[in-house]
Amino acid sequence: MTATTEKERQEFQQEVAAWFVENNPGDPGFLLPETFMEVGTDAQFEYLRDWQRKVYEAGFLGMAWPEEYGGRGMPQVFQDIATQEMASQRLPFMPNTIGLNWAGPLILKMGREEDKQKYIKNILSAEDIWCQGFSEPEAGSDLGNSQCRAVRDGDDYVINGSKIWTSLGSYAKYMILLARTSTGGANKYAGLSYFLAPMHVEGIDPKPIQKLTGEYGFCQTYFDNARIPADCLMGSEGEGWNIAMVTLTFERGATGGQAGGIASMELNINDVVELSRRAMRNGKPAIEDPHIRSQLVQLITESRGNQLMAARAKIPALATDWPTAVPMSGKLRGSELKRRMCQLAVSLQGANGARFVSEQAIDGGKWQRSYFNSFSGTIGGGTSEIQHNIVGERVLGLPKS
Amino acid sequence: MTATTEKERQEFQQEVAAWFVENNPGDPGFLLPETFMEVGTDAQFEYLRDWQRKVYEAGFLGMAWPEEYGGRGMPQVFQDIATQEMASQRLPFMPNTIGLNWAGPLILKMGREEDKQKYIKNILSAEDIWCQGFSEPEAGSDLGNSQCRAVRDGDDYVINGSKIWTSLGSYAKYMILLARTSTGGANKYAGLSYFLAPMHVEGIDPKPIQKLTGEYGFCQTYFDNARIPADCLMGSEGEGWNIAMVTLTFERGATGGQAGGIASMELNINDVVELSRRAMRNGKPAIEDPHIRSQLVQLITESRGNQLMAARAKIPALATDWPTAVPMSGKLRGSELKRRMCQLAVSLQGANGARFVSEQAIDGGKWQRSYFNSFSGTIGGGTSEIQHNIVGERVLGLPKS
Amino acid sequence: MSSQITFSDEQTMLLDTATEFCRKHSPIETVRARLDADQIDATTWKEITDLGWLGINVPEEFGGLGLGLSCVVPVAESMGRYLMGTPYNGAITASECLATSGSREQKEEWLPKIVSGAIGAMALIETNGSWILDQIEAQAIASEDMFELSGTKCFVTDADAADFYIVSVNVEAKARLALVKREQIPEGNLHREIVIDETRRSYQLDLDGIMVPVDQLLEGSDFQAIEFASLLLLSAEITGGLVGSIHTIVEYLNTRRAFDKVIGSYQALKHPTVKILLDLEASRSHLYHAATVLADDNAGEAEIALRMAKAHGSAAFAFAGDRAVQFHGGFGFTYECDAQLYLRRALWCQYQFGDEAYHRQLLEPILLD
Amino acid sequence: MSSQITFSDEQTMLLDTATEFCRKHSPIETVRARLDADQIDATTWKEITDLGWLGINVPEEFGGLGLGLSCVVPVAESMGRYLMGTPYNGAITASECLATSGSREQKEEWLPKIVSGAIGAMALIETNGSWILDQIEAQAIASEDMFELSGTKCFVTDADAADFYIVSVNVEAKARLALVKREQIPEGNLHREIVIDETRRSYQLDLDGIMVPVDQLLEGSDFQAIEFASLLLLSAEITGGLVGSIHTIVEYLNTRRAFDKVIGSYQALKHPTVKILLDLEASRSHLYHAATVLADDNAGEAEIALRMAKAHGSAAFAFAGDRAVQFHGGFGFTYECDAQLYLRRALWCQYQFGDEAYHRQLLEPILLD
Repeated sequence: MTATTEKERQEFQQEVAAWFVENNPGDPGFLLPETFMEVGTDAQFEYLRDWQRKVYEAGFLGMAWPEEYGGRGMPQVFQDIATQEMASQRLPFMPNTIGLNWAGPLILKMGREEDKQKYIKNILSAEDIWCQGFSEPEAGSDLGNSQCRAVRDGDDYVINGSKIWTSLGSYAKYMILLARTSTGGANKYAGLSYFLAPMHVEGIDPKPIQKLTGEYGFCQTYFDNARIPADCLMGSEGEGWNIAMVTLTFERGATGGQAGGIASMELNINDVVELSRRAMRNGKPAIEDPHIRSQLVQLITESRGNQLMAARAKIPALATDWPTAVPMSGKLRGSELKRRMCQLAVSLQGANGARFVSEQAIDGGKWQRSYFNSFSGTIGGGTSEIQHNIVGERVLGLPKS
Repeated sequence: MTATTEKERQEFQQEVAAWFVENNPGDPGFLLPETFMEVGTDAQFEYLRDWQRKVYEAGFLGMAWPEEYGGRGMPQVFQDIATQEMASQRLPFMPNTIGLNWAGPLILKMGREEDKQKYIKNILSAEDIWCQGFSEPEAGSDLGNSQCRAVRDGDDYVINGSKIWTSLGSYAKYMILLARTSTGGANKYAGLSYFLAPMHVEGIDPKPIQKLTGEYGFCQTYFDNARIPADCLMGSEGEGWNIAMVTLTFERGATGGQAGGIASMELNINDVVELSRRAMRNGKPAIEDPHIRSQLVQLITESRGNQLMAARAKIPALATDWPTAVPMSGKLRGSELKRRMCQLAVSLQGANGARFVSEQAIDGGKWQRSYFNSFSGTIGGGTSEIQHNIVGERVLGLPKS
Repeated sequence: MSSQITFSDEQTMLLDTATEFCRKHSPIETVRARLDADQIDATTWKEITDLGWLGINVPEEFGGLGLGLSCVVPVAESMGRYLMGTPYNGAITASECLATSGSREQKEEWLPKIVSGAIGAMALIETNGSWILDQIEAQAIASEDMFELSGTKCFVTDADAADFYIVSVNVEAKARLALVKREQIPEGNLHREIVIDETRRSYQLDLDGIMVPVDQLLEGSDFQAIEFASLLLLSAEITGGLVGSIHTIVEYLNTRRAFDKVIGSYQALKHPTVKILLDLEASRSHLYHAATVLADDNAGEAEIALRMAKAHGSAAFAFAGDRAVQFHGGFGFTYECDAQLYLRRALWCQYQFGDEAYHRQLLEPILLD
Repeated sequence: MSSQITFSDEQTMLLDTATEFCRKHSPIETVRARLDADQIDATTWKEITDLGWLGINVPEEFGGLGLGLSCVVPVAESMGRYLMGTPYNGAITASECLATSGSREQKEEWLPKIVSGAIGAMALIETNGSWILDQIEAQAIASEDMFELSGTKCFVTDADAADFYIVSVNVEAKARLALVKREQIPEGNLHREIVIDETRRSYQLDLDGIMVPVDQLLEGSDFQAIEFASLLLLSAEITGGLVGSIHTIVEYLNTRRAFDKVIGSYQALKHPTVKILLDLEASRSHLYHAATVLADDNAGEAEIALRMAKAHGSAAFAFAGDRAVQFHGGFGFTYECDAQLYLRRALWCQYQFGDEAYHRQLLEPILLD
């Protein structure tokens, strides 16, 4: 089944739509997070993990991944249809984001056969939650400067140091870990190695971090003489930087290969327009204010530009001068737009813009919270400032800053 | 006469106002330039030079400069009143800008007695026009990288190289010239020297440059074995960089000491508001458009902020945290505001925004021309990008970029 | 339009004293320690009272210093700079409101008390979040010699600590101002609100069931005076907040390293920080100009100056707070980073008494028509 | 709203051919050499005609290729990219106008001529600069079997080279379209205009004294079709112009040095250049989406897509042109620097058929109400 007809696709779309309507997990009775980075309570986590398992078992996740590892070996277009349906029905997201979108594609691309056998299926079923151990407190966006040490000792590596921004750190069974196996070498990158590290090991301690919203959702993970088996090493010692860069191309959406399924329940510009009809500014719906109207139109245009870029990027003839511009800038464009969208949403509310998560706040304060959480997009995975460098250097060919 | 009373100041203001009303030079019959950088024809130049001489002879220029050199030795406040009056009557500007605002203050501050005797009075009377020779074609804003050579040969220096952006270059009798007397030294700055150089010397050739407006107003000045007397050297060899930096503080408005008199006939935001009543967008005055209204209010607020900063900078108690922020940012704020103001002015005109200097254009196309000329402010004397560096580094103490 | 700024010896002295006082009393650890506080800091309030700062704007005949609101600005700016949370701005607005709308008797009764530390709180805004102060829904219905109040007020800051409240209510379809004493508020009518600025102690005040004697209706109803005082104090707080944000940003930019450089050397961080600095310089200029013209008693000029100050300041502080978080990178995303304190304060100030879009719209007819 | 983009084999081929053609025929030296030209480049026009590009949108029954306007876009984009100055866009708009508003006879008479290289010029805009195409002042008064025209039209591009003009005029108080032949224009009625984009050859056309037979009034008066075609072609030109600007900027940033570094390493230049790139990517996406939905014959979707494309593109190109000049520093201030060519082109495109503010205002009711 490699070629598909329009008819097949339509039938599949109807099937999947029907299944999701029937199996909508419904209101959990508490405010859900918008992304995996915001999962702050056990109740939120369990609800979302159960939902991912159910979607996987129904066959709507990892559809294009090989059958021998738990996927369905179907053309990508079917997964895209299912993912699109989850988005348009505004269903909860698949919480094993690192597994589905980073670790899974990476293992499929570069992992050993035994890794694929061991990890892929449980990533899809959410049996094994994955987290990411790249950033460090002192290194920020400068991954090459990672100081966390991994020292070979017999059949183990002994890890010391700490990693920060490990989302789902307290729920994760595995971590994709970038650690320093050597301090010599030609440059700082040469000493880095990449591990598929178990988390449930003595000496690994993920401690929740309070976010600027006041909520939790990240960990700082401490390694204190933690011993992990030597065969957790991916590739060879010293290849860590290259493997991390491949991983980041998955994050930045520059290549396909992810398992599919929505990774967030993010608010979009239509939600802001809808809010502008309800939110009052000085006794009138905000949407009647000429200044607001102009801003809404600009954001709708920009948001639509992002959608259309995705459509255009699929047409090679229309991506000739700088073919990587669209894929390389996805995170930058999306995260900055979200930040401004949330700012506008807050500004629709008059004096109530100054409220925060509470019953009195408009929509329970979710817009203010989303604005604060939006910084995880503009900071995490390389700040917007660094994204500009990356696009300027790798796409336009400008010299390094 | 060192202390002044409110009454004295008021009387003086009335006197000066009356004189300027009576002596307004009237419409020359051709479009005047807005600054000395835009003087492109002999007719413009002569009209303006005559006007400066007349103002000086009436006693309203160099009022705070010492009497022995041609000034009047009065408190600065009187000059400020006269300058303000020229601005509010929207009179033509004093064209010897480099002399009045850069070379003159510099010579008064650091020059030898004989220099003061020789140059100051003729700067005020516009008898001697001065120009500036700092920038070079290949060095841009990086003055320290100047390559124009000055080699001592007996009682002369022999100059070779070229300088760019010499406004009034073809009318000037003198140039403040930054040239390299040595290529060794601790760093590139150490080899620079500063000259009060005569222009009417064999081997000095100012060639007019066409601006992006299509008009002229700048020269590139070529030096081909030009011999200038050795006593043109200001200070000692190798002090050029420091003297240039002192000169630039005059340009950036960071210190007083200029001769006074307006240096431009620049358009201001009130002119844009006035235009917005006349210019039509789709059959209605532009000022009725909600989008335009909002932009006008923002620019009025910003323009007013600049005026108020000037007023506040005079109150030391209100300039404590970063006392140099306001004076060091004057050019940056003013030039960027002007650029945006002109852009808005053009946008008021509907399809006529696409016209250029001509009879059919609104106000003869001066807004489009002003927009293009506004880049001389955002580029000349250190680009806005460099001004940001300067403020960030010297005012906020951030590390060098 | 005038473009004068005057700054008196009294203002200079007050700015010096207040800066030092707030620096000492409100280091960032104290600000953080007070985020969860369920009471105001009574000791500090006592000191503020003893310094005479509650009487700065109160006429001398009522026990104040009679220096006007322009002399309150340096104090409010300093408190803003150190993110100090006190009932000061509300109390000053209440005294200004009594001075402009109170009868002789009302002033004689209340102004001296305020000078001595009685806390007034303003109860003006309603659940719809409108900033138009005289278009409200709360009611005061007269029955014999009492008024019976109804409706709901929000964003009543430090209401739990207040000795009295100035409440806006419609009396026979016209917006008026009533003074309500603490003891006239039934148990359970005050509810703490969760607001974005955690240094604020904000309350909802239910008016239902409140009865006040008719002589507690203020004689006048000068809502413009309330708005002007509030805009001035907020602009002062904003200006101070901008100073604090810049120091916080610059300190981080000068210490944090990335890619082998101190991050302050990157233009992507340096240049926007310069923008914030220049925004601050403009905000501070608008502020002290507004203080100058307000003291000159020229309502037309004052309205322009105040709306400009608030509009410019709101936008500038919101930008500064937003960039402060961003420029702190991963650390900026944590509660532990002080950047969030400024961002939250900025949003509070932005949405109190009108944001930049609101004031610009009100400036349009004044400046353009 | 649809978010589909289709790009056919014909479009792909046309984009390839046109890019190569324009690269070859319009290097920057040629662009500059033609700034003062007093005639169109007849040789190039002949080649364009021979390539069949004037018939792309003309129905097959009238001698064209019948591929629709969406296939004209790659050609117009390529011309924009190389700042080519030809009467192409005006000629295409005129043929589109005849195809949508002409009678059968009018189409039969003119469309085959256009395909063979006859140049049409649009005379729509009047001295007040309004973009509302059907609110005009020019008149056509019938007297017997002739119309007597009066009024003034501006921004009639390449009018000196045109074989015919489509002129908007009021006939009995309703805006209509009339075809005027070159030979019907009295001596002295055409005046060259000085416009900001010197690659444009723009003219004022005085209508006074022009007499045309009544059968030269177009049967229909589909001003929307004219606006749609113009917006599409302008958006294409803008997108091409953005590509050209970025190449120009990047080349300079990669070669020029300052303070011992290649200036492209400075974030103050690099990051805004990235913004321009992303703006281009969005503009190009809006453009080809607009081309797609216009081909689908859905006027509602087409209006949204076209106004978005023009609004986004106008703002983006104006920013790119402005920054191109700035980033070239001192050199950017000279006529010799190519940055000014892009800035001038950007301003021309921005103020033709509505700037970003205009189109956003028109989008408001469609998208929000």
